[in-house]
Amino acid sequence: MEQKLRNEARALLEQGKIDWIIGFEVGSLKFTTTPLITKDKSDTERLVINPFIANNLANFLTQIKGRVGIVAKGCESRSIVSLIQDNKVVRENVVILGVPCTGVIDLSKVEKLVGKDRDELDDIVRERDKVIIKVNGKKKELSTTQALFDHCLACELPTPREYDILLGEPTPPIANPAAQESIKKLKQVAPEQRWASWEKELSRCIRCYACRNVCPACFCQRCFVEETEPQWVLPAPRWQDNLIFQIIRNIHVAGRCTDCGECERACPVNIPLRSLTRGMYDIVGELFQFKAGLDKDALPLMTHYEEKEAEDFFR
Amino acid sequence: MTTTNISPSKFLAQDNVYLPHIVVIEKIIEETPNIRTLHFNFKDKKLQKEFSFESGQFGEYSVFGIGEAPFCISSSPTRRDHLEFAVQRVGRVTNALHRLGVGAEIGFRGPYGNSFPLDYLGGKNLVFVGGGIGLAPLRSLIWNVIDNKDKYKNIDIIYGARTPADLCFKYDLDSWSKNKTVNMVTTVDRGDESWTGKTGVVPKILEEVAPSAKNAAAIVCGPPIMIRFTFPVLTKLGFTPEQMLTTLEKRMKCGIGKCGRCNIGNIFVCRDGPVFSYAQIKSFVSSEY
Amino acid sequence: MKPSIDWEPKLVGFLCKWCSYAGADLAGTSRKKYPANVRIIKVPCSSRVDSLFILKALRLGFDGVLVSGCHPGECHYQTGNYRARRRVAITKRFLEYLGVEPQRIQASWVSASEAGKFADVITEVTKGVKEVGPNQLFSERQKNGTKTEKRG
Amino acid sequence: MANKKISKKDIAKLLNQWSREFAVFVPSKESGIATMARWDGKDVTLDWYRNTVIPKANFLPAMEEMFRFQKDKESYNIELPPDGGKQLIFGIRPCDARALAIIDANFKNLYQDPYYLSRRDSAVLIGVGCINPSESCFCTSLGISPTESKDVDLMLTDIGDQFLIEEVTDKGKKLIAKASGLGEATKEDETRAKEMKETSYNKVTRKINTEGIVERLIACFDDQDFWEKIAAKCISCGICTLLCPTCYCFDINDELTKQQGTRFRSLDSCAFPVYTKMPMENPRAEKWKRVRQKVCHKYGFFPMSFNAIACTGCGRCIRLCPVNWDITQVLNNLPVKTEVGK
Repeated sequence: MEQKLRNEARALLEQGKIDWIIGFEVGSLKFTTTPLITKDKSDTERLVINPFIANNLANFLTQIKGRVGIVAKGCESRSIVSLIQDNKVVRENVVILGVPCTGVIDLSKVEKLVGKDRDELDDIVRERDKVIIKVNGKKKELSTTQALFDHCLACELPTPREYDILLGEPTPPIANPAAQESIKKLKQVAPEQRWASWEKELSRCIRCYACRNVCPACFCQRCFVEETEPQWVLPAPRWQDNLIFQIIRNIHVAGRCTDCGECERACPVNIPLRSLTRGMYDIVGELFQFKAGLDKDALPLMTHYEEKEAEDFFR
Repeated sequence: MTTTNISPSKFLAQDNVYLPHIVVIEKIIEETPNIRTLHFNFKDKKLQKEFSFESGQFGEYSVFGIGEAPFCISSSPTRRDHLEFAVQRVGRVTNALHRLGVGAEIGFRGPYGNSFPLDYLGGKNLVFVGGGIGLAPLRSLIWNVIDNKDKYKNIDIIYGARTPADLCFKYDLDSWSKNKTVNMVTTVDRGDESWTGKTGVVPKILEEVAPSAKNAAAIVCGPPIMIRFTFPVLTKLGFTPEQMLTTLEKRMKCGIGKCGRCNIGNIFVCRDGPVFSYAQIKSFVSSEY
Repeated sequence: MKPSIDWEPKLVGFLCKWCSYAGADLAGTSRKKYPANVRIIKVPCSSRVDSLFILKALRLGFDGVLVSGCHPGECHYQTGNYRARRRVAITKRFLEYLGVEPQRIQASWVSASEAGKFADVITEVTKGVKEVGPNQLFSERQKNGTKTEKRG
Repeated sequence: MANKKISKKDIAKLLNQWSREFAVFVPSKESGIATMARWDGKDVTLDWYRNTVIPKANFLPAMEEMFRFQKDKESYNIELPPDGGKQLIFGIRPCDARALAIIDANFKNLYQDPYYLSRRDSAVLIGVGCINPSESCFCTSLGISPTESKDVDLMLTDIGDQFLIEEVTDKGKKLIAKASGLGEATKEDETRAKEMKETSYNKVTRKINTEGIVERLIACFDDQDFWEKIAAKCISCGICTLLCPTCYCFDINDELTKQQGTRFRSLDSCAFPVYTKMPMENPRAEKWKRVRQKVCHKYGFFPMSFNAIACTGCGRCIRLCPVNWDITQVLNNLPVKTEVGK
């Protein structure tokens, strides 16, 4: 699959069909990859596809001018479709190199299960539904449900529906119910305790805005937190303001959020942000039967309406 | 590197440099629909006596509950019955300053930054080139020079704004044009029916007026675009980079070189500026001025 | 914190000027009785109400928020109230998901002629908020875990 | 003079003695991430790697109150926040301790910053050597040893079940003089400590070349193509700056409630466009200019002003970056020949 990607990417650049290629290359630390954004066809040799391609590359689409070839897992393809719906990306200017995805390994989960820091691990290998960890010459087997990101376990569309070139055989959705356990549990907690837990989690926030900046759905030129007239929230990390920031961010990406989990992965202080985004994802699905990024011809959620819907609480 | 030696301002040097002093707005002059000049004095009369500053220095002004912003002191150190600063309505703090009335109390800390090099300017012909609210820092120096006229030679002032309604400090413009020792030229980009002065952008009019570079210094302040077009004209007129002075503006918070944002290369505008010669600016490693 | 007996909630109502606001006016001129707990803010359309307004009101310590607009199909701008409906729906549901009591965020359709309905809505909304007590969502928590007195 | 030593299981007892005089902070994983947290009297976790939230936060908090003002009839009364008391930071790494020494320069320059400096003056730092440097660490390239420090008051080295204690400053000596339950270090302990230090030092494999770094950076300052290329994958978030032990930039804001208000200062980041945004223009609106500012400030402008590189090689920026933007790769691949032309 990797070699096919390199060949296709090189050919696209050589034929002048694209100006840029966005993909993954090997990162500078163990078990990481990093986005590769290049115009240079010789760089295509560095493109990789492995179980660590965590970033949502669709985030870079809105920043780059010209025609772009982009490596897209299921989640990226949904984000791209969502951007097309919002007129942020023109379909004709994007060549989607679809990657049927089998899930990305969550290093924090692996660290916890193995009880070692990632630096101490010798190797991590994905074999079908197993993840094999090598530490000090010993092997430890984890199941994929243990070692993959929650959002991968919950993924409904691992193989892109929208693509130009598909680089491998389609993979079936994992849709493992275990992925939703934490959210189910959260819903059972009493309201005050739920609020209190957000209070606690968000008091750690340092307002680095990584969650916003990695998010393909957060494409505003100017974010409301930067407004000064009026100043909606204090641009400083206090839990009240942090929480309002997250609430409004989630409301703003309602119907755009594809549950790609990037916000939670990017957070340097481990705030379980996906519990927020997934909450909104479910609300949108329940109220309007809407799932972001599945149909590029569908209207964006907040720009249209049905005459009869979501009325039950109106007096 | 810097125009004048900087030492921490002794005055107001209290234990906590971030604490503002309370000053009272005594008079407000509406210069244009979105620029006003505020006259103020220290609430503490003793401070009012002790306070000293140089032309070109700035202060940090607080509207309590809204925020703090830097503005140059636009009055002259030679006229000390009150202090002045001019504000254009552009953001949160400036909007708040535009809502204030006479008698309102605001916070002030300063003076900060360096000042115009009076020793260097002494005995020279001075050419002031200003645009819009950019006259504010020049104005402090112009009155300073006029009040010590015997120390300087000829004074040329070329000042422009977009329209006649956008001209600031009209009372000063009048008084300078009546002053025989001053050659005052006022211009607007677009005139109206009643406009009798020159029409054209400042760099163009400067080229027409063509002040001599001999034993002269030019002091330029205005919007960045005007500054960028004025330097080449001055160069054409024979001014060397050392003979051209300007004051720079950057986003600032602390005003004392700590918060980080106003740097151009390793120069902090608040600490090492705001007055620079074009020679210095050219030697900055950064093109971000 | 148990509200004291004479505690009266403070609410903010965003009323569309074409319908609910006029309805409130009519309720006043026709001397309908309803609780005086709502501070009314006139908006040009219910779709003017940004989710931020609702959050800001809660942040400032208001105990509840009411958004009121024209009945479906009767919007002065054709579709504003439909859009408001979607926005209020996700805001309300999401806040409930986070643990905000449902009574705090309320919405209604009140036309310019429905003075009686307006009075009823306000009565019920106030009653609902009274049940859940003062808004302490954004107040500081003390060391022992209880919330400090609400601000504002 | 012979060094002291202490058994690892006696650390809590030692801290207990000091907690009478100081507010004691220790590394903790209580909140899911490793931070410096107020010591709760229990045993101290000593197997942490790096703290995500840096000890910098004890001196320059992410957000702090500068003063309060209250409108009293017509005038404003200004009130300073109460003094926080003396802090004892146990378990600071040599890199983070050096970082504090580096940013002292900024807060002492020209005007004294009362908030930061008063905390610094009253605090005691107790360093613990890093015997498991991470893959992202490159402290040795910046002249810092993972196990030795001149920037702490006491330095502890792991020698198995015990720590060897070196007294670095007079403050440290006084602390030791007052403490009980310490043993005398033997020759073997000293040898063991020396071995540990050497092993740890050699475990740091990531390197940067700092030779002539200022000149080399200035030389490629105007190479827009280079900066655009390295900035391409940056997402302009504030992780690498807000969580950098040597980043000190801050923002000042007011908040008003009724007649009372507060002026806050909070950490700010040069990665954000609003950092330099003025109403009419923004000198660093483009991403590559902000990335350039970050790199050049740390390795060029700061050394030009204060004669020290504003980086300690702690590696947080590499490890925490969501896109694996690696400063060491950038510094090791600076273009050599550039035509400087404006």
